[in-house]
Amino acid sequence: MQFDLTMPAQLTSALGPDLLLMGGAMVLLLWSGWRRESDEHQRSVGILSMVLCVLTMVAVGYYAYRGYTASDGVIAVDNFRWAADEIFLIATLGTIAMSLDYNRREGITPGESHVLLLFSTSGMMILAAARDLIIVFLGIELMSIAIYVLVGLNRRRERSAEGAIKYFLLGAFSTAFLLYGIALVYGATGATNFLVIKANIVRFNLQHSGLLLAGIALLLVGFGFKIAAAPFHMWAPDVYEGAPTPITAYMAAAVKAAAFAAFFRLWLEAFPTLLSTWHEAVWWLAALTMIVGNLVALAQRNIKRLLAYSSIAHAGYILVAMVVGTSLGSSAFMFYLFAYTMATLGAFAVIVALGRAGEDNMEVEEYAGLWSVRPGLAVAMAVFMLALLGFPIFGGIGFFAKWYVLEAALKAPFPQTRLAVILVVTSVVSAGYYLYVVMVMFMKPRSSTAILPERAGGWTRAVVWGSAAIILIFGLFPDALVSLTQRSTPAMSKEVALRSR
Amino acid sequence: MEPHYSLIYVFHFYLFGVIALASALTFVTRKSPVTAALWLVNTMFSLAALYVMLDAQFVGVMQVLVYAGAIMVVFLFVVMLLNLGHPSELADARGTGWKLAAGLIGLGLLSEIMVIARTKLPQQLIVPRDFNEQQFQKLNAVGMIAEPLFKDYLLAFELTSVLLLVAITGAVVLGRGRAAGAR
Amino acid sequence: MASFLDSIGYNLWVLPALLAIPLVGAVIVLMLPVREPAATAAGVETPAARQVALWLFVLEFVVSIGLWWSFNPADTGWQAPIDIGWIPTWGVRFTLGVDGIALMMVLLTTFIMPLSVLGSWTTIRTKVRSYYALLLILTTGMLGVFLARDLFLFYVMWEVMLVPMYFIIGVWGGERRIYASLKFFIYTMLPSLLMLVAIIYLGLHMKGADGTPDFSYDRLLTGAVGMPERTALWLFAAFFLAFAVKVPIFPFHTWLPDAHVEAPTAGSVILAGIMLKMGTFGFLRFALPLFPGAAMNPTIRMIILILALIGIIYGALVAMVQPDFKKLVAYSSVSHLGFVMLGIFALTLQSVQGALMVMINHGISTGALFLLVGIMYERRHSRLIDSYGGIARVAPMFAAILTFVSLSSIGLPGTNGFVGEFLVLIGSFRTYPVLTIIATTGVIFAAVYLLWAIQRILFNPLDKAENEHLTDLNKRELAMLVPLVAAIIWLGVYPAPVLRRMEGSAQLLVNRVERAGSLPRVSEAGR
Amino acid sequence: MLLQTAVSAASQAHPLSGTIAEWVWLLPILPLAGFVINGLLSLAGAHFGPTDPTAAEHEHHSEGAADASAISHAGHGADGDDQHAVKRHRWAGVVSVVGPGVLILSFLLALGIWQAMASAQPAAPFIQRYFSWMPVGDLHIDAAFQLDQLSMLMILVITGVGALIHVFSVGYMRDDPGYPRYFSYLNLFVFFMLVLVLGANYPVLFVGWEGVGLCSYLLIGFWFNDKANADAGKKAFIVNRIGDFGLLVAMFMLFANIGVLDFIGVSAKALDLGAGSALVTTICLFMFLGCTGKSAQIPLYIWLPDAMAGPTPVSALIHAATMVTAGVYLIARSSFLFSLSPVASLTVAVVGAVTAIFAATIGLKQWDIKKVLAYSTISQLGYMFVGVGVGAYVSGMFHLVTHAFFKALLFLGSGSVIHAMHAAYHRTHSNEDAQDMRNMGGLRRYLPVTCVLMWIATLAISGIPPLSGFMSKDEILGSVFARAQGSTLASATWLGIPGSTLLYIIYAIGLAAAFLTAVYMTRMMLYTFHGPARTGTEEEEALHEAPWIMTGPLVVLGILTVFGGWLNLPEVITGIIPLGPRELLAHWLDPVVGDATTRIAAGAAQVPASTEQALIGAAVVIAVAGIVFAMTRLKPDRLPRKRDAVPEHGFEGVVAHKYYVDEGIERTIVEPTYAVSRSFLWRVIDNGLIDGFFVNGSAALARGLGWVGSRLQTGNVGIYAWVLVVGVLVMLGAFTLR
Amino acid sequence: MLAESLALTAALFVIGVIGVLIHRNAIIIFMCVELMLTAVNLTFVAFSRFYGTAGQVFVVFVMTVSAAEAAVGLAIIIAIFRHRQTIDLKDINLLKG
Repeated sequence: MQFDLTMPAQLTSALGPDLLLMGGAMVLLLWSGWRRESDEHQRSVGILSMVLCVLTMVAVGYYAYRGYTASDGVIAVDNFRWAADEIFLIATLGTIAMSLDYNRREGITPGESHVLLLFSTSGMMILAAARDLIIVFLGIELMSIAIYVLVGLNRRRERSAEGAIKYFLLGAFSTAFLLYGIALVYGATGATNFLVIKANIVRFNLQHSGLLLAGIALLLVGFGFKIAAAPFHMWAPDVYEGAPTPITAYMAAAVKAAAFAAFFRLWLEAFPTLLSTWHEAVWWLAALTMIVGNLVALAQRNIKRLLAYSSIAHAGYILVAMVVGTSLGSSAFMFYLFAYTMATLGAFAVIVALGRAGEDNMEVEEYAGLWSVRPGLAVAMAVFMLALLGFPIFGGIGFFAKWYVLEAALKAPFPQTRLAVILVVTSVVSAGYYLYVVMVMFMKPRSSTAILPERAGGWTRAVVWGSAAIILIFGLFPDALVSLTQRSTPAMSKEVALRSR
Repeated sequence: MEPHYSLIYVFHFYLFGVIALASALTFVTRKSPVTAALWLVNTMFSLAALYVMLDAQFVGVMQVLVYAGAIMVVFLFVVMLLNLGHPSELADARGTGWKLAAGLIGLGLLSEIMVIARTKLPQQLIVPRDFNEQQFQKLNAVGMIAEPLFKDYLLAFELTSVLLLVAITGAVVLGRGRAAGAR
Repeated sequence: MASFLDSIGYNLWVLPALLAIPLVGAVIVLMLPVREPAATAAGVETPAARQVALWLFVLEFVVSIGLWWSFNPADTGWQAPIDIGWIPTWGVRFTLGVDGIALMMVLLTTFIMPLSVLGSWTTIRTKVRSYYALLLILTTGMLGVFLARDLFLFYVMWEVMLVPMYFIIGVWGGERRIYASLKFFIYTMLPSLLMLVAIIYLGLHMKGADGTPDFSYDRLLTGAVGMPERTALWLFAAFFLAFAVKVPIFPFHTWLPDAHVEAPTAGSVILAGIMLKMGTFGFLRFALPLFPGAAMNPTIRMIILILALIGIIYGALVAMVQPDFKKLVAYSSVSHLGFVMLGIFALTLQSVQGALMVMINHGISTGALFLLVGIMYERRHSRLIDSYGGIARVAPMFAAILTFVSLSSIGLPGTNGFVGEFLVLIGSFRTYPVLTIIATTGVIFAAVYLLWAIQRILFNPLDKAENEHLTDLNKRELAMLVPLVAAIIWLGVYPAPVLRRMEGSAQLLVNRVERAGSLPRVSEAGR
Repeated sequence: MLLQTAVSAASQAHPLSGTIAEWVWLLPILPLAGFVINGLLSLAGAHFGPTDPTAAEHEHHSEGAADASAISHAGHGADGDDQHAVKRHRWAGVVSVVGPGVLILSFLLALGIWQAMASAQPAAPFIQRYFSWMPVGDLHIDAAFQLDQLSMLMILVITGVGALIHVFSVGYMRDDPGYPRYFSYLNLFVFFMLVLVLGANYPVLFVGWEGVGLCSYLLIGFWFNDKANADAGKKAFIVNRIGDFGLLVAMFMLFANIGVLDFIGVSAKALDLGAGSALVTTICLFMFLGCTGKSAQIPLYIWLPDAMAGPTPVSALIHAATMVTAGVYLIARSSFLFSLSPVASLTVAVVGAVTAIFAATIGLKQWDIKKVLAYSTISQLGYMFVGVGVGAYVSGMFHLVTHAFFKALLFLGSGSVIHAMHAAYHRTHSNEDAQDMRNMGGLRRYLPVTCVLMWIATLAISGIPPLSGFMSKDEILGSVFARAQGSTLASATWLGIPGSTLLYIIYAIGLAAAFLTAVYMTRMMLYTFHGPARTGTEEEEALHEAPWIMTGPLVVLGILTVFGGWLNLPEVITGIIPLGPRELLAHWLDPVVGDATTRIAAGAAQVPASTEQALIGAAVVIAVAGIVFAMTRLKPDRLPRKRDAVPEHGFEGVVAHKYYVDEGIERTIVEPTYAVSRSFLWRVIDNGLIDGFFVNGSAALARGLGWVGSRLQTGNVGIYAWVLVVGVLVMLGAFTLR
Repeated sequence: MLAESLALTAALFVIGVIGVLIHRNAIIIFMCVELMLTAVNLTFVAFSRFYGTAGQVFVVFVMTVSAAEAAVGLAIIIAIFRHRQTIDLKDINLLKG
C-alpha cells in the first residue's frame, strides 16, 4: 500500500507507530501525574512505558512487514525508517529497564522521567522518518529538550545538573548553527523537502551556490554536534559523565543513532549530487573523530567518560560508512548502529548494575578483581568491550559491524582505503582502553577494602544478558541481520549510488 | 530580481538595521544580565520592525509578543530570582585577549558567511514580487501564515505542540526541587 | 588403518569434530562444580577440571591422529573437505580442509596440547576451570587457522586465538603479565587488522557475477594472479606485517620475549610451539600463493631474506646475553624462525620442506624447553640462570632431558633440529648461496647460547644452598617430556614419512609461486 | 618397496653381499645398545620428585637432604683427574661388563668383516641402504652405510683401540660415582665414530661428525661440577661447530652444483666441477675448515689442549686416537675432490706443516703432562694433513693408524701416572697438582712397566726406526719431497708461491718439527720418570703401578707401537732389509684412494733410491739429535716443584702461554661479541630502539596525545564553545572558500 | 533588500556567537543563543519575500522552539544555581578530563 502524504488522514496512518508512541506517552504522562511521586509509582509508569515500547515495536514491525510505501512528502515510509525505529525502541526499552533499578537506588521518583524518554524516542522516530528540514529541526528539538531534562534528572547530584547545563547551552548553541544551515539551504533551493532540494539543485544547477554550500557546512556542524563528531564532541564526555547512567546509555545509543539516521537520510536524499563537495569534509570529520575519540579515551580512568570517548570514536567509524555514500554504506551503517547500540546498552547496564547510590564509584579501578566476585557481570562486560573493539566471536556482532563498514569503505566507487586504514589503526588504539577495562576486571586483584557490589536488579540483569546474548548469537550467525540491513536503505538511495558512480 | 524600493523604505530599513546591530553589539558587551537583556529586547524590537517592512506583519507582532514580551521577561525573571545583578556576579566576561580573539573569529566567520550575500537565488523559484502583498490582501496577516501552517506544515505544527508539552513537563520535573525529590 | 577410517566415514566428520571437541569440552569444564583449593587434596581449585581437560585433549589427539593414515600424500588438493554456507550475503563460507602442510600443523597442535595441560598441572591453582576452558577454546582457534579454506573464516579464527591467550598470559602469568598481555594483544592486533583490510579488498576484488564478495581461498588463488602490481604489493605488505609479527621477523619481535616470559608454562609452550607457526603458516598458505608477484619481487624478497638473516644472527646474539632462561629461549625462537623465513623465501622444494620441518621441530623442542623452564621455575621460583648451577648432580633426569632437548634445538644431527635446518640451508643455498652461508653461522651461535646457558644451569659447581635440595622430575613431568623426546628422536632419525606427506603440498606451492612470480606483470597502464 | 628392491639389486651384485658384511649395521648398534643400557643405569639412581613440586617443596626438604649432600660432596674438589672416589656406583659391576663388552663384540665383528673383505677383495664399496632419511624432491639422502677398505681400516682402529681403552677405563674410572654415565658416553662416542666412518654420504658422515663432537663435549665436561671442565667441553663443541659450519657449506655447494651427496655419486660427478676450478677449490677449502675444527689444526686447534680436562682414557680415545683424526679421514674419503684442486691440497699441507711446528714449539714449555701430549697430538695431526695434503693419502692414513697406537699408549701411560699420583695425593689429602711434571720425577721406580712402554712410544713418535712412528712419519716426509718435483702440486702456485718451493719448505718444516718432537717428548719422559722424586716423601710410599686391567691394554698398545710399521713397509726399506711384505696398506687402500693419488702425483719424478735413503738417514739423525739435545740440556735434578716455580720470561714465557692465542681470541672475539650483544644489541637496539622507542614509544605517544586531549577538556563550557566555533570556522571555510 | 537582510542576519548571528565566546554567565550566553536564533528568523523572513509565506511559518516554529528551550533552559539554570549558588561557567567544572 502506498500512502498519499498530502492527505492528512493518510499522513496520520503513515505516522502510525510514531503516533502510537506519542499518544501512549501522553496517557502515561497523565497516569504518572495521577498518583503521588513514589518509587512504586515510578516503577509502574516505567513498566507501562516498556509495554508501550514493545507495542510500538510490534507496530513498526507490522508496518515493515506490510511493506508500506508513500508518495514523496514530509516523511518517508521505508525500511530505513523502520530499522532505525526498532533500534531506538530497543535502546529505549533497555534504558527504561535499567532506569527502574537505577531510579530506585538513586531515589529518583518522578514517573515522568520514563515519559520524557518516550517523548524523546518519538522525536527520534520522527527524525528517522523526516524528509523535511523543518521536521528534522523539530524532531531534533523534541528529542533534545527531553534529554536536557533527563540529564539533569538526578536532583541530588550536582554533576547531573552540571551535565544538564553544559548540554543545554552547547546544544542550544549548536541548534542555532543547524537552524542557520536550514535557513541557508532553504534560501538556496527554495525548499525544505529533501527530494525537492535534490531536484532543485540539479534543476537550477546550484552545485556552486554559496548559500547552499554555507548551509551544508552549518548543517554538518549541527549534526556533527549531535553525533559528537570531533571537533564538536567536547560536550559529550562531560554530559555522559554527569547524566544518570541509564540516560547516558540512552544518549550514547539512541540519541546518536537518531542523529545519524537523520543525517544519513538528509545527506543521501538531499545532497547526493554534491558527493564530491561534502565528501572531503565528512572524510576529515570521520578521521578526526576516530583519532580524537580513541586517543583521548586512552587517558580516561572514569568508566563513563571512557565509554563517552569510545562513543565519539564510534561516531567516527559510522561516519566512514557515510563517506561511502552508497546503499552499501547505509546498510553497513544500520548494521553498525545495531551492534554498537547493543554493546553500549549492555556496557552501561553493567555499570548500572555495579554502581552504588550517589554514583561515586565510577573509576575503572573500582572494578579490580570483579571476576572473582561477580564473574557473570565481568564476563558480560568483557564481551561488550570486545564487541566495541570489534573482535570476532568473543565480541560477537561487533566484528561483523566493523567488517561491514570496512567492506563498504573498500567497495565504494572511490575506495576509501586510507580511511579504512585509519579505522583499523585507531581500532588498535582503542584496544588500549577497552582492554584496560577487561584487564582491571580480570587481572587485577580485588583490593581488601573494596565493597562487594549489591546484587543488581532483575531488570538491569535482563538488559545485560539480553544484549550479551544478542551480540553473541548474531556474532555467530549474522546472516539474517545482514540481509535485514541490506534491505534497510533509504528509499531513494539506489539512485544515489548509481549517480555517484 | 530585486524590486525597486523607495528611498524612505531603504532609509528605514537601514535605520532599523543599524539600531539592531548597535543594540546587539551593546548587548554582547554588557556584563550585567539585566542590562544585557534590555539591550537584547531593543534588538528584538528593531527586528520586529524589519519583519514588518519585509511583509511579515504577523511574525513581527509575534516577535514583540513572544520574544520581547514573553521569553525575555522570563529571562529577566530568572535573573531577578537568582539575584544575578549582584556586583560580585558582574565580573563575568573573559579577558581582553579572549575578547580580541573572539572578535577575530567573528570577523572570520562573517567573511565566510558573507558569500551568501553574493548569491543569486534561482529565478524560476521566485514568486512574483507582490505575492506576499496579495496574500496579505487575500488572507489577511494571520491567514497568510495559517494556510501553510495548517496545510503544508501540519505535521510540524503538531510536533511543536508535543514539543511544548515536553518542555512543560521537563520544566516541572526539574523545577519541583529538592523537597519533591526527597522520598 | 585407512580402510578402517573409511568405514567409519572418518574424512567426513574429522575436521568439524576437531573444532567442536574443544568447544564442547570448554563448556563441560566450565560446568564442573567448583571446589575450593583448601578443600581439595592437591590444593588446586576444582582439580577435576584438569583431568577432564587432559582427557579431552587426549581424545582430540586420538581423533586427529587418524589424519596421518587417511591423508593421501599423492593428492595435493584439499582432503577431508567441509563446505557449509555461513554468511551467504557476504559470500562467506565455512570451508575446511587439510593439505600436507596443514596436516602436520594440526598434528603438532593436538600433540602439544595435552602436554601443555600436564605442564600446568600443579602451577595453575586458581580459576582452574576457566583456565582449561580457555586452553580448549584456544585449540579450536588454532586448528581453525590451519584448517580454514575461506579467508574470512581464517581471519576470524586468527583473531579468536588472541583472546584466550591474552587471558592466559594476563591472569595466570608472571609479574609483568599485564604489560605483556596487552603488548601481545595490541602488537598482533594492529597488523591483523591491516590484513583484514587486505582480505576485504581481495574478497571484493574477486567478487562473483552477482556482486557478492568471494573469500574462498581456491578462487582467490586463481583470481589474485592478474592483480595490478601496485595493488598486489600493498596487499602483500598487509599480509606480510600480520604474519611477520606473529613469526616474529626481526624488527617486529619485541612482543615475544615479554609474552613468553610472563606467560604461564603452558602459555609459553603454546605460544612458541604452535602460535608462532601461524605466521610462517600464513606465509605459506596465503602471502606467497596469493601474491607471488609481490613476494617474488627481487627487492622485497631480498629485504625479507635479510630480515630473516638478521633474525637468525641477532636473535642468537641477544639470546646469548639473557640472564633469564625463559627469555633466552624466547629469543632463540626469533633465531629459529629466521631459518623458517629463509627457507620459505628461498623457495626451493628443499628449503620449503625444511622450513616446515623447522616449524614442527621448533614446536617440539622449544615447547619442551619451556616445559623444562616451567619445571625449574616451579621448584625454585626463579628463571634467572644465575640462580642455578650444578643441578645436574641433584636432578640427573632433568639434566639429561634438558641437555638432550637443547641439543635438538642446537640442531645436532640425529635430532629433529638438524633435519629442518639442514634442509632449509641446503635448499636456500641453491637460490641464495651467500645469504645461506651467513645464515649457516647461526648454527654456531645456537650452540654458543644454549650450551653456555645449560652449562650455567646444569653444570659448574653446585654452589647455591637452595639448589642442594632441588628435586628431580616427578612421574608426571617425565610423562610429559618423554613423548617430546621420542618425537625429537623420531623426527631426527626417520623424518621421511613426514616429509613425504608434506612434499606434494610444498611442491605445489613452489611451482605455483615460481610460475606466477615469473609471469610478466599486468602493468597499471595496461589495464 | 621400490627402495628395498633397489637395495637388493645393488647388493646382489657385490661380492660382499651375503657375507658377514651384511651385519655391518650391528657394528654401531652394539655400542648404541651399550649407551642405552649404561645411560639408563646411570639414571637408575635418580629419585623421582614429589607429585606437586611447589606444594611439597618444604616437606621434602629434610628427607632429601641427606641424599643430596652425599652426592654434592662428591662434586666438590673435583680437579682435573682428581676425582675423589666416595662411593662406587651400585651398578658398576654390570657396567664393567656391558661397557667394554659391546666394544669387544664390535671389534670381533669388525675382524670378521675384515676377514670377509680381505678374501673378497672388492673393487667397489659395499653400500647398505637402510631407509630413506631425507627424501625431498631431487635430494635423496639415505640412511646408508658404505663399507670399503678405508672405512674398514678406520673401523678396526676404532673398535680395536677403543676396546683397549674401554678396558683400561674399567680400572681407571671404576670408583667414580658417574661410572655408568662415563661408559654410556664412551659407548655413544664409539657409535657415532662408527657412523662417521661408515656413512655412505656426507650427511650421514656429518651425523657421526657432530655426534662425536657431542660425546667429546660430554666427556670433557664429565666432571662438570668444575667450571673449567664445563668450559672446556663447551669450547670444544663450539670450536668444532665453527668447523662444522665449513663442512655444511661444502655439502650445500656440492648439492647445489652436482645434486648428489653420497660418496659414490660425488666421486662420479666430481669432474663436472672442473679440475682445478675455483669452485672445487672453494668446496675443498670449506671442507677443510671442517677438518681443522675436528682435527685441531690452525686456526681451530685451540680447543684440544683444554679438552685434556676430561678423563685421561677419553683423551686417549677421542682426542688422540680416533675423533681428532676424523679430519684426515674426511680428506682421504674426499680424495676425489681434493685431488682435483692442487691449491686446496697445498693449503691443507701448508696448514698441516705450520700446525706441526707451531704446536711442537708450545709443547716444549708445557708442564702439564697431558698438555704436552695434547700439543704433540696437534703436531702429529699436522703431519697427517701434510700427508693427505700432498696427495699421499695412504701415508696420511698410515700415520693416523700408527699415531693411534703410540699416542693412545702415551695417553694411557700418562693416565697410569696420573692415577698413581692422584692416589698418592689423595692419601695425604694434598691439593698438589697431580698432572704437573714438576711434581713428579723419578717415577720409573714406582711405575716400571708404564715407564718402559712410554719410552717405546716416545721413541716411536720421535721417529726412531724401526718403530711404527718412524715408518709413517718418514713416508709422509718422503712423499712431500717426491711431490716437489713434477707433480700437479709442484706445478701449481699457492698465493703466488710456486708449489715446488712450497713443498720444499714444508719438507724443511717437517724435519724441524720432528726435531722438536724428539726434544719435547724426551723432556717429558725425563721430568716424569727420571731424576729425583719431587712428589713428596709421604706420597712416595703411596705410589704404585696400576692394576693389570690398566697395564694390560698398555702392553698390547706397546706391541702395536713396535710392530705397527709393518702395515706399510716402504719399498726403500724392504729393499735394504727384508722385514716383510711391502706397502700392504697402500694395496689395501688402493681401490679407494688410488685414483686420486695417481691424479695428484701425475708427472712426479721418481725419486732415486739413494736420495730416499739419504732422506731417511737425515730424518733419523734429526730424531736422535733431538733426543740427545734434550738429554744433555735438560737437568731434571734442578727442577723446582710446582709451588716453588718461577714464571718464565721473554720468549719462553710467550711459548709457555701458548703464544697468548687463547687470551687474544678471548679479548678480540669472545669478549667483544658478548659486550656488543649485551650492551648494544640487547640494551640499545632491542630494549632501547625497537621496544623502547618504536613500540612503547608509539604507545606512549598515543597516551601522551590522549593526555593532552584530556587536558584540553577543562570542564569549562566556554572552551568547548571556542573549540566548536573554531570547528565551524574551518568547516565553513572548507565549503565556502573553495 | 535581500543582500542587506542577509548581511544583517549574518552580522547579528556572528555577534551572538561572539557573545557566547566571551561570556561566562550562563544566562547571558543563553541570551546570545536567543540572538542567534532571532537572526536566523530574519533570514527566513527575508527569504519569504521570494519564496512565499512558508518562511514566515518557519519563524513561528522557531519561536516556539525558543520558548520551549527557554522554559527548560531556565529550569536547568535554576537547578544548577541551587547546587552551586552561581551560574558562572568558569566555576561549573566538576566534569572534566
